[in-house]
Amino acid sequence: MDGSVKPASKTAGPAHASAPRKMDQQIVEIVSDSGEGAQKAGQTFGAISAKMGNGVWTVEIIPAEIKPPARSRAGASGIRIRLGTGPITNMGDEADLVVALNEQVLFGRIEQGAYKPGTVVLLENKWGTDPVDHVRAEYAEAVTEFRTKGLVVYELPLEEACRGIMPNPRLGKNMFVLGMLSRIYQRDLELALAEVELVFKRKGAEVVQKNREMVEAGYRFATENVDVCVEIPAAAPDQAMVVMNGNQAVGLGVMASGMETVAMYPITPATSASHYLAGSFPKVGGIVHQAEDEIAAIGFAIGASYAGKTACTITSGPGLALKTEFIGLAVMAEIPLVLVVVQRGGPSTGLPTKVEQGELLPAIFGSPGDDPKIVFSAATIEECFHFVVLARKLAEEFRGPVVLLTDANLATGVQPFPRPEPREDWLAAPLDLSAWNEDTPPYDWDPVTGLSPRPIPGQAGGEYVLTGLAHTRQSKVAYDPFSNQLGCEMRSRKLAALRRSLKPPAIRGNPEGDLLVVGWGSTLGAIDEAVDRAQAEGHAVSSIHLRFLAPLEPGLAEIFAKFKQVVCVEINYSDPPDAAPFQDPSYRRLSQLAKLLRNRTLVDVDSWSNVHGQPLRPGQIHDEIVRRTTALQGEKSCTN
Amino acid sequence: MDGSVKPASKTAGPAHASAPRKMDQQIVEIVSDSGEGAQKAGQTFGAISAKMGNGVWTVEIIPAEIKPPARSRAGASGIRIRLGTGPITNMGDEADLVVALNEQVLFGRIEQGAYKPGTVVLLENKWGTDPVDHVRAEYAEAVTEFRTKGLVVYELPLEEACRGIMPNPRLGKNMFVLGMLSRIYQRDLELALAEVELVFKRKGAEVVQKNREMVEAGYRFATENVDVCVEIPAAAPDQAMVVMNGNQAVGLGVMASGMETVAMYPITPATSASHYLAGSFPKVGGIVHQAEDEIAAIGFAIGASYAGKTACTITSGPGLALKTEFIGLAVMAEIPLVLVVVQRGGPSTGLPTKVEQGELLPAIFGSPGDDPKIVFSAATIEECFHFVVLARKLAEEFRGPVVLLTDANLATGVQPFPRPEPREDWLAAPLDLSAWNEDTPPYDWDPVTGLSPRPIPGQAGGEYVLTGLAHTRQSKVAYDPFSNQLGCEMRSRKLAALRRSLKPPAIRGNPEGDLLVVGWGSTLGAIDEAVDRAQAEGHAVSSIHLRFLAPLEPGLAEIFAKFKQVVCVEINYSDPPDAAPFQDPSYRRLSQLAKLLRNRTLVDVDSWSNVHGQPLRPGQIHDEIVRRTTALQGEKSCTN
Amino acid sequence: MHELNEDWEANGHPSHHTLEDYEGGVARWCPGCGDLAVLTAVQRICRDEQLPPEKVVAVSGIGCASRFPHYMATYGFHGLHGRALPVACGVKARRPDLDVWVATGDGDCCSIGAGHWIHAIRYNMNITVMLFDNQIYGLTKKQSSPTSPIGLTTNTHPEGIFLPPLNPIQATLGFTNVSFVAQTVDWNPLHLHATLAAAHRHRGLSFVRILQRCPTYTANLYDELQKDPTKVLMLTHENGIGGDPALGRVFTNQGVHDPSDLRAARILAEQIDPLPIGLFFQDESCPIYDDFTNEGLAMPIEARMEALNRELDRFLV
Amino acid sequence: MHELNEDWEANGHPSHHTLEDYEGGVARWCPGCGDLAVLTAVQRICRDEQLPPEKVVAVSGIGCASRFPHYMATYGFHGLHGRALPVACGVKARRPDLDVWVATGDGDCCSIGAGHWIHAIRYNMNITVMLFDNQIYGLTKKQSSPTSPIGLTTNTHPEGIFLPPLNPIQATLGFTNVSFVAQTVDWNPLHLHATLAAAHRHRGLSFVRILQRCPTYTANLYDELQKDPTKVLMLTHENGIGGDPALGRVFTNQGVHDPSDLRAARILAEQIDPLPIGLFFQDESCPIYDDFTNEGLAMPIEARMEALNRELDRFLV
Ligand SMILES: Cc1ncc(C[n+]2csc(CCOP(=O)(O)OP(=O)(O)O)c2C)c(N)n1
Ligand SMILES: Cc1ncc(C[n+]2csc(CCOP(=O)(O)OP(=O)(O)O)c2C)c(N)n1
Ligand code: SF4
Ligand code: SF4
Ligand SMILES: [Mg+2]
Ligand SMILES: [Mg+2]
Repeated sequence: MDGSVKPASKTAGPAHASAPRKMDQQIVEIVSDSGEGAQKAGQTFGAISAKMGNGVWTVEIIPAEIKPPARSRAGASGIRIRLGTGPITNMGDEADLVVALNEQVLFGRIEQGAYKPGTVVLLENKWGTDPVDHVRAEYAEAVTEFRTKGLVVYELPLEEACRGIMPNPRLGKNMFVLGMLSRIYQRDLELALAEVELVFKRKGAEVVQKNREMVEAGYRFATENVDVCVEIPAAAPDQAMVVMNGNQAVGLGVMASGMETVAMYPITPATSASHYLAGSFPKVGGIVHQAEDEIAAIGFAIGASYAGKTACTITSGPGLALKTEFIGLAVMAEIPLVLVVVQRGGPSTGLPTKVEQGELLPAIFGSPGDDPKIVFSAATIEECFHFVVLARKLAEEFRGPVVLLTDANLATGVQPFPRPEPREDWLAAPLDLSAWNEDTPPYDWDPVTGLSPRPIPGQAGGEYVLTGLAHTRQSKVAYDPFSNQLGCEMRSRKLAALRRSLKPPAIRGNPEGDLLVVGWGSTLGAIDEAVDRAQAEGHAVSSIHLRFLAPLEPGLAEIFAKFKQVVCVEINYSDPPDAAPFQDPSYRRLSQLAKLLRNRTLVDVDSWSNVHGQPLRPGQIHDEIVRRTTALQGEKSCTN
Repeated sequence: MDGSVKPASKTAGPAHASAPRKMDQQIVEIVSDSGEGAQKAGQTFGAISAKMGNGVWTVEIIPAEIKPPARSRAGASGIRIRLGTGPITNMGDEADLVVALNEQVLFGRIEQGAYKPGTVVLLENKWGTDPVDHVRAEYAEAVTEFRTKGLVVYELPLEEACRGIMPNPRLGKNMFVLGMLSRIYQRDLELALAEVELVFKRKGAEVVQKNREMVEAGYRFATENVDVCVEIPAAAPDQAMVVMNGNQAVGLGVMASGMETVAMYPITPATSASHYLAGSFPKVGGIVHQAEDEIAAIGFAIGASYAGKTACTITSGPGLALKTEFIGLAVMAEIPLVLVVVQRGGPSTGLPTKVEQGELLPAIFGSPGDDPKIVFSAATIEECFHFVVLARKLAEEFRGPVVLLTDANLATGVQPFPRPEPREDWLAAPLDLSAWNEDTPPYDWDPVTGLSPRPIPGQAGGEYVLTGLAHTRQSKVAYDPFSNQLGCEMRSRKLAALRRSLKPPAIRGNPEGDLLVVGWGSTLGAIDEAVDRAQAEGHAVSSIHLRFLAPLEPGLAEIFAKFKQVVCVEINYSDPPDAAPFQDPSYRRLSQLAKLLRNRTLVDVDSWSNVHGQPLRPGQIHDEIVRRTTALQGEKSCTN
Repeated sequence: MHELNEDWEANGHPSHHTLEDYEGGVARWCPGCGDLAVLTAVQRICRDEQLPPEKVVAVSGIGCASRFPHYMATYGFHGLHGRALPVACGVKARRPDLDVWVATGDGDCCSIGAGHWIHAIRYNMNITVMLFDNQIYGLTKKQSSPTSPIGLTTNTHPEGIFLPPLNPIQATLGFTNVSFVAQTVDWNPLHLHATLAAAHRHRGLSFVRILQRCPTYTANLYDELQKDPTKVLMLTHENGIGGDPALGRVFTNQGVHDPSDLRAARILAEQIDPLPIGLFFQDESCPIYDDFTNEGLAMPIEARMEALNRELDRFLV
Repeated sequence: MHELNEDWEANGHPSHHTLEDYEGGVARWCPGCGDLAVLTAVQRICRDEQLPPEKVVAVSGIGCASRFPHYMATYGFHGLHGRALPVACGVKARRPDLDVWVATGDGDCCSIGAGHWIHAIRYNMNITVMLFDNQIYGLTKKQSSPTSPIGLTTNTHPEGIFLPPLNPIQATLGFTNVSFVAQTVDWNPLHLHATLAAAHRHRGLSFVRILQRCPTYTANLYDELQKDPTKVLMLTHENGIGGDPALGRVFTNQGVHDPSDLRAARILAEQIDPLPIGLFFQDESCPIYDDFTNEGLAMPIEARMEALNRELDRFLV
């Protein structure tokens, strides 16, 4: 939406048949008090768009409390939908258009930088005539403030317009909004109605009918009252697509991996993966065990894994902290295990619903002693699915725990991706309880790779006693220097063996230049978008995005050597470079990946990071890239 | 002892009045089955030596099981005493002389490299005439094997010689051994007898008398039967000295720091600190709370700290793993707390009684999110005392948890050091419950240092609710980006503030040269000794020893720059440099301090480390230094 | 017993502190949440007892109920999930002058915190523990709790829970050194207040299970009990929870129970219809851990220094 | 009941496995340690029942007692301190064919593992749990345990313990869904064997507290009980622990107790002189968690793939 769109009057824009403007992407929000159905409307809007072949990313806007007071500044509940002609990989920068069911909830969003001058606001106007004095006053004040900020406000009688159709217009208003958006963004109305049918089918024909009517009414209303009309061209996808959030993808990944047990203890933002599984896992014969705490959850999973069926436990930061002792046992005794960590804001209880990438170093270094384990991370929702499948395989092949890092941004974001075609060989092989060769010790370490097959209870001849004490190949407790050294070495070699099978990361852009951006995890989409833009503007920037953090992917030092500066972009803490106590930059505390990379490559890797609890925006990253490449160019011209 | 000392006969050496040889240091061991009192004899021997002004280091030899079978190879129980003219800072290399009450226990020690050709073995010979056939056979075989290995074996009728004095010679034989050693090492017999009196006083005059007689008998016996006689000159110390192990020093440090509460859960090798405190802490008004687990222990300590009295919790690796969630809370909510971690072998349950320095990275990076806390380590037993006192001060001044790392080597080693003169200002100030200025928020962060005073329950006007959620200066929960960023920044600045008050580490040796050895913790004595020896031999090696690990001491990059090679010597895992999968050294997994230093300085810091569960020996380190300096000189001559 | 009129200042003892002195801002629980009633009851008891606000510490774990300290204007400690009790014991350990109240949820206390629960009962420190039992995980949005009833559908048991619920009263009565166990409901302010006041007066750890309504996730759970007070059996006894006459009018179904009778208490604890509320068990003769932790508290600095020097001398070579 | 003669093969059923098949090397407990007797009893039961050694899994935590798996020649899991029960439940979850025995110490189970204890009882999985109660921390060398008696001097309470000991039987009887609780002593092989055999036969979680001698750190603790068998009250009942006549000759002090009577069991659990041994409580009708965890176990791969594809299709755009 650009500034030229003008509302015709204070109450509503007039109907006119302006031709839709073509745009290649748009960001739309619906915000309201919680319980007003904004999220359902937005999800349906996203689904329709996906069906039309648009790229889509939706992300819920979640208030801090379960039921915040109505019309409160911090109480915004809702959804952001970003759609585009091509694939959409992140939530983007400021919104182009927002539908708001009251004015107060917009304040919190404004504070978080969700809007820009020119953002169109379609605002419920009933508060302007509210019987309560201060409500009317607040409304009027707010509208003035919004306009001062450059927002393009349409005051619209939304609830009023619904009244004819629904006896209680508050229910169903969300579908009216869906109708409006369908008109504004030129969605296929039939498709929209069919989608509504799907959503409400279970509630009976009457409910379906009412909601269809609401959609139609909203569509009409927008046609008549809103002079905004945008076309986002799309090509019908050439393959079957699924759409889901990252936690559902993790859950489906568990199911597709052939794991049969997930043991968990509720913790935000990981829990919804277990909610999904609790409903669906039994369909493929799996179980979700809600344990009494995180320690018991991992203990249960480890017990199940020991008994032959690699199991999974899903948690977030505080839960990870509690599991570190057991992770150490799984490393020491080489028990396959999949541990999914859905990262949230820390330290401590921190920002439970917000995103951070703060578990990288705790995951790698959290357990006592030397604790080599595989740690990798998903960068997209699609990877949330596939990497769980991979994690089980790695856990079994490398006989130990595998930590898969995702985060709150992936967990709550929704995006279409090609429907995975599950394969039988993704499933764990059925238990093989045939006799074990008695001459093969339980830890028959290959001297080069450290790998060994493991006996499963039920295999005659394989009887051994697993222990977390230092032990020999026979799993006999051994306190002598050599056994302990050997065991540590064998476990360490497994990481080396995996590393040797990894390829260096792909470089986005030229393999040499001024600036190399290094990222990991959910920031992929935002970084890619920022880098592409900067590249298009002529800046000599490239990026790589790591999946494997332990072992680190190979070839990094070689890649880094071709750039003047390497900077990690991540969502975790680093000291601001300019603060007084850190005037000597060599004492600055850097972000987590930067620490790993400096240690490994001895390159002076820099950090650009924050702990705002928000997904990074492509615009912010772009600006930082430009600032840096410009400075680097400046340096060059100085020395030239 | 050198090779020229020869036992005169198979059964015993003749008495002859050879003049004692002067030596500047000696290593003596007493080994036996457990329960034979070797440790008491050794400790008394050490105490006598300390009183005579010798430098002393004693360390217990502990079997893996509580009651291993008698005469078993892995069952050696006993003590090593190293004494010298100057201060003795570590357990040294191979022993010069060992008294063994049976031959089997020597095998385990030999395997661990405790002896060398020429080591004198004073061996109980009664097994040679044992009624059981295989015992006699084993004995004979063993003696032959020992001699083949170059040990100088005296077969002595120790028990027989005791028979006259004690009805059950097995009891009291240890004092007989003490008498022998007193003669061999020219201890002051009067002093020895007085010490025995002190030790047995509580058991009554008769016991004292019997044990005195045993000492005298042993003294006579050695005079008549052992032609080994060594003098280790000593200067009477010019100040009052105390002698204790590192855990007792920690306990006394707690008492001297004015802390009033230690909350703990038993775990080897930390527990003996609490044993000591359980007996002594009440004398200064303190309490030891044995909690139901490690989590409750730190929770209790945190509660007590929150209520105004900084408390302490003491644990080892697996306990640390369980405490990480609470440590994160203490960082986030800025609760002073002293956490002593007595490191043992890992990962997992690992080597519970053995030494490792494996908690460095877990202590720094173990908790979720960004978790800046002070981590430092004691390098000597004396520092175990003083650093606990310091830890409480740091915890309060920097308002957060302070982790003090010690290890099993310090915990069980015994060494004299100058008696600390406790000062009233070491004690925590008494609770000040005067009114709090209501205008001062509970986190009144100084914008430069991040420091702030804290209100204590009982202070009117200071009421606030501590929380582990992201919060403002007022301790109000805040999920907005800016509050969380600010809080993280303020907590991080505290580390910067501390770092600015630290001095660069002192360099042992020239400030430039070929090789710089970097150590931390209990390896100080061994490294110093090795470096001194290598320097004396003309090698261009120096060393630094870090106490502060987070924040790291300043000036490291500058120091490193003056050396061709920097190597961390530590007791934790690093991949052996030459193993096949690591042919590319840039993928080698390095030791823990090396990782930290590389990240901080970008210098290619190398690792020389192992996980043998043994204190490092000066000889091993010396050899490695020489290997490296020689290679570096070789390189030089190549390029020159 | 005081009456629950709005203005307690009239009740004879001159008051320095008003209710406001304990009120820490607008509570952010859902409308109709039972937590609010408990908060109000505690604030009133503080006011009745004229506890100096700076001497009151509300300690909690994590959960909806554990937001409790934030709404008190006293000191508070909103810690970690499941760990309220160890922290509370630590707070009390060397501060006999502090009044420690613990707010903990059924997940917080009976699931992740269960080990601490057993042991806190055994330590029997002089604190007041309120178990907010809504039989659900509220804060994390409707997962099963160990106290959830059979058949309840939750987000982790969408087909319904099939294990029987833990009985917090029965379990507590089986722990050693238990000294005070009571049960009350959030929807009767009189009984709630009387129970918490008695708990607060008790010397030792008082454990009060509060049936707490969560209209958001377990609406209707206590409907029947609420609508039909005869489904509740009010325990009465001269040593029990004080009998405001108004209480008798609501809970007509009453039974005499001697709170010194542990065996009878255990039998009562089995009963769910009618559900007993009131004092199950009290024994003020149980050893109190404070008697140990307060040792040495008053030792003057000089004496400490002397003892310390003596102790160091023991190690002189 | 079988008799405890040395050669069980004579007892009628043809045997494939001999005792040796369950013996995993020389046990390294102190001489006189009660753990050995329990080990022997379990090995015999395995032999009596002809359990295939590869189908037996001994799970433990950390402690002297937890060394147990190392001395079995079966599968074993010597895990973390306090965490035997969650691991054991996980082992059993999808492997109904495995026989799971848990060895746990009083510190392991009742202190650091107490939360898991409560919940394992509630899950009621089909496993056999042996609490080795020596009333002390053995492995770490004599610290107080929650079950240590008042007055015992330990390294953490050198002036003597002053809190009363936790009563594991009483506590367990207060947990929900408890299905089998028994007590026995290590020094009477007949009673020990009979009790563990009954526990093993029970469907559901059987919890057996074994009074276990630790001559090294709590010598004499059970001396009186051992020397004067009238200090022991042997519980008898037709549904109780099988009555070998030899037992009756040792434990002349006997009392009939119906193990279906929970109230009576709780009253019995209070008693220490004479100390009841035998079956306190058994209820085979309690829900068993295995019935849930075994769901879907037999689903063929094709059905899984089909269901998975259907599930994926739910997410088609
Ligand atoms: C270590 C840890 N695990 C899990 C969580 C997530 N969590 C927060 S509150 C809660 C349970 C809340 O239930 P309850 O204790 O009954 O309190 P309620 O919200 O019902 O009052 C959970 C699982 C956490 N914060 N920390
Ligand atoms: C997390 C952790 N905390 C503490 C320990 C140390 N530890 C090992 S065994 C044990 C207690 C042993 O007592 P109990 O469980 O009664 O077994 P017992 O040795 O008496 O058979 C303790 C505290 C540990 N290994 N791990
Ligand atoms: S979710 Fe339930 S317990 Fe939590 S605040 Fe809302 S009503 Fe209360
Ligand atoms: S210390 Fe006690 S429990 Fe441990 S092995 Fe020895 S006798 Fe047995
Ligand atoms: Mg609850
Ligand atoms: Mg024990």
